[in-house]
Amino acid sequence: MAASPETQKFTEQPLLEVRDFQVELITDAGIIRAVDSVSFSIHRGETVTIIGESGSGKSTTAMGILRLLPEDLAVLSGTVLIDGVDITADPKAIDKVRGKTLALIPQDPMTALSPVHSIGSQLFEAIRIAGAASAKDKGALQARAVRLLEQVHIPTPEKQLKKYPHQLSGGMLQRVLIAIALASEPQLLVADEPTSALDVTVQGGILDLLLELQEQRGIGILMITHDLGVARLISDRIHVMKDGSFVESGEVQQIVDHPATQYTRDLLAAVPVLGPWDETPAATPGRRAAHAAGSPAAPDPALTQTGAKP
Amino acid sequence: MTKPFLAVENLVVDYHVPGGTFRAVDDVSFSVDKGRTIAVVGESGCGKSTIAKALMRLVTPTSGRIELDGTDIASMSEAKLRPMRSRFQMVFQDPYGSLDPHMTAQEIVAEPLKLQGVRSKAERHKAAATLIDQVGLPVRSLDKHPSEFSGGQRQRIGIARALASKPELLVCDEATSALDVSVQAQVLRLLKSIQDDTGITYVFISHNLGVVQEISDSVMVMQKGRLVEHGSTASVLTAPKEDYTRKLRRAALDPSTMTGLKPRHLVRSLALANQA
Amino acid sequence: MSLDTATPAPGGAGETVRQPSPSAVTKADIARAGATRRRNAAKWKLIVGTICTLLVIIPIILAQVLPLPDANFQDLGARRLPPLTDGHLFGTDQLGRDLLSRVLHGGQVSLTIGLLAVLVSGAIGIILGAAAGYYGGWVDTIVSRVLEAQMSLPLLMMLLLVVALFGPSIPVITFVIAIAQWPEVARLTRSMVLVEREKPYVSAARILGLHKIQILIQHIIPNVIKQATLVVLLLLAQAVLLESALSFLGAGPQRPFATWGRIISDGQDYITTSWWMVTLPGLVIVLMVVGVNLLGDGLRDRPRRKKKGA
Amino acid sequence: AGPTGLPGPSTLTLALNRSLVSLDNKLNQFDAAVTVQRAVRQGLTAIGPETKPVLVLAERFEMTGPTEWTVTLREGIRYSDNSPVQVEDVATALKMYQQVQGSFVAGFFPEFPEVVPVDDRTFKMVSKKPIPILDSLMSMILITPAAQNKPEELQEGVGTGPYVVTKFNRGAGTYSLERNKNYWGPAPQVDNVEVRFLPEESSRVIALRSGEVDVIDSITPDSREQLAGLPGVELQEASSLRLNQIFFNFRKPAGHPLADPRVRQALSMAIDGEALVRDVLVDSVTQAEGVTPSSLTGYHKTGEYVYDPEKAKATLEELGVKDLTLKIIWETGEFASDTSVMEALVEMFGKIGVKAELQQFEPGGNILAWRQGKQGDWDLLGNGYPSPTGLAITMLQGMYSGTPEKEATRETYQGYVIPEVTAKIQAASAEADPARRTELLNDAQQAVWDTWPCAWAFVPKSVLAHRERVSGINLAPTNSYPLVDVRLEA
Amino acid sequence: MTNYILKRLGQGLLTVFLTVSTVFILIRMAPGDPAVSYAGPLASNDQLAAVREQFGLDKPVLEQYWIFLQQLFTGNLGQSYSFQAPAMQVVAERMPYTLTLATAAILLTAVVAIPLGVWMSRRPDTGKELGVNVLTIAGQSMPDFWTGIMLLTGFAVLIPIFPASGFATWGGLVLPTITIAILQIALISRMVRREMTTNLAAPFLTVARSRGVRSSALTWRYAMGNSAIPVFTALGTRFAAMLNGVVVVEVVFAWPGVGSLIVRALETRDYPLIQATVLLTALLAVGVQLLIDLAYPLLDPRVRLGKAATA
Ligand SMILES: Nc1ncnc2c1ncn2[C@@H]1O[C@H](COP(=O)(O)OP(=O)(O)OP(=O)(O)O)[C@@H](O)[C@H]1O
Ligand SMILES: Nc1ncnc2c1ncn2[C@@H]1O[C@H](COP(=O)(O)OP(=O)(O)OP(=O)(O)O)[C@@H](O)[C@H]1O
Ligand SMILES: [Mg+2]
Ligand SMILES: [Mg+2]
Ligand code: NI
Repeated sequence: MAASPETQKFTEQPLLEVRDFQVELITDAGIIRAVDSVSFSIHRGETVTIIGESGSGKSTTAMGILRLLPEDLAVLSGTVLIDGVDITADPKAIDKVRGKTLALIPQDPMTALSPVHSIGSQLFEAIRIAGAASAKDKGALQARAVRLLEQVHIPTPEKQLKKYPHQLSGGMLQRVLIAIALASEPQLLVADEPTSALDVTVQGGILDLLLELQEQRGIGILMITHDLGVARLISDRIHVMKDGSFVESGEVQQIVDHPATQYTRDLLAAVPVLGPWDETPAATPGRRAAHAAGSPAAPDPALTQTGAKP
Repeated sequence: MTKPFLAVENLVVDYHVPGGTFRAVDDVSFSVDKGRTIAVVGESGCGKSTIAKALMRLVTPTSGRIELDGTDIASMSEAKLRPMRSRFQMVFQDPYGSLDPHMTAQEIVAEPLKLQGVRSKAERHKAAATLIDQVGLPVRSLDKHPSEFSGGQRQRIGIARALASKPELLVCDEATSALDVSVQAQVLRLLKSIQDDTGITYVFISHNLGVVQEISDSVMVMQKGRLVEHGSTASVLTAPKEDYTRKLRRAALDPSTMTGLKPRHLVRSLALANQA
Repeated sequence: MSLDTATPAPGGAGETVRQPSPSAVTKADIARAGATRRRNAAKWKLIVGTICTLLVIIPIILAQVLPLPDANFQDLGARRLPPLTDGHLFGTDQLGRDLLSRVLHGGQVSLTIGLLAVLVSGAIGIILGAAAGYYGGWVDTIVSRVLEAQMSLPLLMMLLLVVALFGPSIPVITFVIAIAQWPEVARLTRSMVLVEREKPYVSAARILGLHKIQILIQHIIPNVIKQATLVVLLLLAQAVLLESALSFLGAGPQRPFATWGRIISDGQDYITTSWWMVTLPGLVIVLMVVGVNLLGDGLRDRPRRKKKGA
Repeated sequence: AGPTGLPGPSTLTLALNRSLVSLDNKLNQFDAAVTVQRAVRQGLTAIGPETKPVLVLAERFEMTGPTEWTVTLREGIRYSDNSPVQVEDVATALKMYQQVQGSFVAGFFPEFPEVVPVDDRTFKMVSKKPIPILDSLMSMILITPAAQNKPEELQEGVGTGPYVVTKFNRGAGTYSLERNKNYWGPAPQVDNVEVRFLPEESSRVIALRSGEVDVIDSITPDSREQLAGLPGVELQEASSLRLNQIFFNFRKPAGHPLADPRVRQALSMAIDGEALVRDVLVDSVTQAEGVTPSSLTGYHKTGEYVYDPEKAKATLEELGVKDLTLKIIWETGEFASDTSVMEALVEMFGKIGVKAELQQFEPGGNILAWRQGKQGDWDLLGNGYPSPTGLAITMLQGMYSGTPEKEATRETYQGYVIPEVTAKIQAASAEADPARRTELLNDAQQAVWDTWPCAWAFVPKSVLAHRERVSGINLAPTNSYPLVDVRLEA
Repeated sequence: MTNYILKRLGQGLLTVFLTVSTVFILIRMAPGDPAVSYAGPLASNDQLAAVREQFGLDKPVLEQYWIFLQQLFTGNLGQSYSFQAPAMQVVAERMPYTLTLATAAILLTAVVAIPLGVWMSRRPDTGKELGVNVLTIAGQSMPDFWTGIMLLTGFAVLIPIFPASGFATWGGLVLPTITIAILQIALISRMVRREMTTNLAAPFLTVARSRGVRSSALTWRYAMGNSAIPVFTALGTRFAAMLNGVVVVEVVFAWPGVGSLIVRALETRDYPLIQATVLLTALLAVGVQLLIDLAYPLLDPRVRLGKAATA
């Protein structure tokens, strides 16, 4: 399914449409407006990124869209249409999409998996819910699980399935969570800082994978990060969030090159500069691509370096 | 050249794991001069935190020497070590867990002062308030508990506590990874200015090469517990010699130097290649 | 501009450019919110707890000055009068003594025994449990084995033996009850300390140069003491009941001391004809225990005073 | 038993307040056990309704000389295993009771007589000194086949009683009895008897009320009050062979107030006996009017306890007794409502200005050491004393015939050593002539009364409650009844 | 694994040994004389002396201890004074009753307390939950003999559906079981509630929900799965403690278990019986404790054998 995103982009209804979305948290200290009337939309094959400082409401936006905030804490208002279905109006509707057309990669990998259930059992469960393999067909489940773990570059997947979360490092857990999210072959993926626990090499691989999925299946991605590099690489549009609302929104290029607000400018200015480097001794072409897709002979553009040459 | 302030020789650290030992740090040697900063980079799980813990003697090295200002602390007994402890401090990777949840920010920062023999409580608290101000936290933070701070604020309390001991060596284990870029920049500035003022020595652990570039004088690159490359920051980052370092360097996303759009065409060609 | 990560101000007062959108939080939302419920529940617990506790404690303290017959005054002609007859609010006992007066005077002794026992057991339990959890090794082995040994011993028999050995004086009984109860506290403290000592703040304290014992006292115990004291509060009821079980088995404090336990155990011979002789003192215990525990829960759940100046 | 544990139509269920460890009485004999023990094993005689010995296995039991009794066994009596009862069995039984350590019986026999067979049913029992009460004493010796008898409590074994044991669980104290087909007397009416052990008074009352058990005995005054008038439940009372006393400590030095009988008598006047009987003990006892229970053979009325606190106060003042503090000790369960009685006493003494403090001992504790004066000083002891033989002389000998020799080993009754009294009791016990013996006995009892040994004493009644469907329970002062007479309505 | 079991077994046996030794010393120090209990209050000094000799109580305490150790080794603790039968046998006969009662009580507790705790954790701080909460606190403060007798009066006399006493039918098990379980249910349900509340708020639960996991699976598989260890440990510990006999309840319901036996043994100062009871119950309790420790890693993969926090 290699639909061309350019042609679909504006003809279809958006995968996700958020209008005047507002999340108010009823806390002991009073009512906190964690998300203040934000609007954006994601079409097939698009990545929309929210950046912003810690505590600005990025995760709350994501969790609110998935209706994962505790019912007795958060009051949602505005409109959230997922594939045309309004999930703020009908709380039941979300049950039909979660784990099927909609998946989440959570922020903190260390606490996101049940410590007493094995990786395998949690992954199998996700596969079953997505309907990709029936509970009875153990072989199919296993095969699919192994395939998913391979996709996220986990070594010796068969062995990892039997392990428990505490036996894996933070980076590995984050990859397992990505695998679980992908298990359902979602149309829309909400990724909350999906690479924060990964070292740069693995991070590259994961970003490659996401891009590739987007190309192949045209999934939409809502990406949350505070890594501007990541944002820049993967997104079509960026929203800069501060204190619960968007201070600036626009195409990647525009935000990065011509930030309109002081806040965004400060943010960009604070990014540590690495500067150019001497790549001459590089002697291993094709490594990254092979790495990412598992195919031997792919062209070798170091993806993450795209456009890095001045 | 005078003797380096911190000299680590042939450091080996083993962890006990079910059915044997796991070598987390394997024969690592490096040194730093007084008033300079060494950065440690490497993939997750390569042993960076373990080196930090060994320097702090939270783990006892299996073998090797850790010479601090001429004294080998690698196998010193805890009792002998205790009086020296204030000279080397650490900022923890996990900002939340490393602060005692029942104490206020002021008490946390004041605690090392008590150990240094500052008797008067008022004096201690005054000094703590000054430090908290230095790391850029507002005055109203003084009476708050760790749970009331954001990750970045907690990290700064940790830094303030470490500085309160007036250490000569400070190990920062991913001290800025929980911070967003703007706060990170502020903290880095603070660390640098302290170094200028007091000549403190830093061991700076990070996986963010940009940060490393900003703060360190020299860099050591680790992989699977071993040292793969060691040299001045400029040389390692601009002209990495080892494969692994190059790989790291290549993977680093540097927004300041990036231009252009999301590489759709490349991805598409990749995908097509896969389907073939 | 401060980079301090601030909580978004309620009502979105932070941004002047933005038109603040109306809050979607309704009264019903607030009433149903977890924070509201928690606050109300805590308030309710505090109030009801205080009332129940005071209802019991105040008359007990004032027992001497209240216009009541002497606790030991017998009127053999007016034995086992049901409650509310002849000015006996609680009725009379098998010797025609005023039950209310006995319950109140007995309460002085019982509460003293109970509180002292609970204090002693709490102290022993927390100290030994903390030491076992923190030091591990042989300290832990010894404490754990003693705990196990005590659990494997018929508790009441041991208590009876000790009382037989040292005589049924109030200090002995207090001590015996404390001995019976410390394992509960110790076990809990130990398991909490086991968790606590692995936390990085302990390493942090070590690096500062604190002595092990200082770390235990200044850092670990303050972090577990709250949980432990809640258990200790619950033990208060058990202490009073244990004293009554001892009386029931004949090892209560020497007669004619009225204690709650003794009144109840004496009354149980008459339970089928004179229900009040056990039930009313029993209810007083229940009232007090429920009160004290609600009070404890309420204090724990009470929302922290808002300190933020925001 | 059905789903609710109700007994079947032909099964009688008894609940005892103490666990019946065996059906033998060599070591201990408590009231509740007697009914069941005697339903399985019997003696030559038994204590009958008037506390007089009646013949059981013997058809003749006569004093045929000053130191000699002649006994003839009933003809054709067989044990439940069909073996005949032989003279040898009696001889062996006596020997075994003698040999067992800590025998409860031994204390009552001044000496064990020798069995001299005459023919296969008749034998003589010969002693060195006269034992005029041997017919009563022999009621305590249960007869078992010689071959199976041992100098210890027999756990099983066969007897001549109307029932045989079919099943038992010593640990739980339950026994199942079934009619003995070989029983020599009139056949018992009830087919099966179940014996259960329910230590808690309230549980026993509940079990009776729910109809789960048919008979409970030894019930306390309060339970009695509770059960009286309940539909389906009937009560029965009998006097008992026990005297419960608040006994003075006779080991006080000469100058001590309690060493003076007048002080003792004055203290007695502080005790409102009638109120205690009426209100605390709910008419389940009678005040003693002598030094033995009136139900005993040989009882003599010697006086009464009068309540007169004013006089008590006056007398004490007159005798110069001031600031007296009494320590009252007793063992839990010594008699029904013990603690209530003691607490009432504290108040009563308080009213005449005498402070009293209580020290309660638990069963198994060391009250004996206290009583013997080895542990601590005390002034009054709450205690009960039984006379299982039904004879006043047994009680007098046990309590009041202390001698300096016995006192040396602390084997007297709370230090009661008054040589004149002892001499009178000895004389009475050795007297073979019944009329003369009665005279001597009366004399001795009066002498005891005059020494004022008890602050107060009372005779408890044996009270038993049963379901309506049970009849034929003839409760004797021994607090037992012959099971053979019991009937069940359909 | 085997090493660990052996080590724990060794420690357990040592515990048992120290326990019985402590009891040996304590009962001999405590006032009271078995001979007096045995021979009755009317026995003469000579008789008492003879009884003491028969029981070997005239020997020096150290020698008695030595004999006791030998007996301990052979597993035969001698004759019970009051039962005139091997003490171990007497206790062994009673043990099944206590085991039955303890098992029934712990099962009832688990069956009621876990759903109750879960129920409470799903509606924290609502009126209903507060009510149940108060009830559970009250449940912890009711004297068990009171509960027992009230149940007896209610369900054996007024509405006679259960027998008042004993163990003749399974019906007899109902009331004592309920009496014991009331306190346990109160304790355990509160604990379940606490654990469940924590786990229901845990991030992994939210993440599982995002995966579309159904709410019943969230509650039972995830939240309960993670609460299982402390709950299981608590149940196990309570069970082990009950093996010593649930004294008061056994007395009230005339349940012939070890609890009432030990009271009786103590009242008669029946040394061999006391020792045998202590030995047997201690062995059982230590065994149960060991089983709990061994089961720990099965329930919680994070725990390795030997590192188990014996809560
Ligand atoms: N349960 C809660 N109770 C009270 N306030 C909350 C709660 N959850 C979130 N908040 C507040 O809502 C705001 C938004 O938090 P959120 O987690 O969405 O931030 P974020 O942008 O994801 O930050 P980060 O980059 O650190 O993940 C914060 O100020 C936080 O304090
Ligand atoms: N207590 C321990 N017992 C056993 N193995 C351990 C222990 N602590 C760390 N390790 C292992 O030692 C290796 C090095 O760990 P360390 O924490 O030093 O890594 P790191 O370089 O700091 O990684 P990160 O960047 O993720 O913090 C890892 O493989 C880890 O699994
Ligand atoms: Mg977030
Ligand atoms: Mg680390
Ligand atoms: Ni890879």
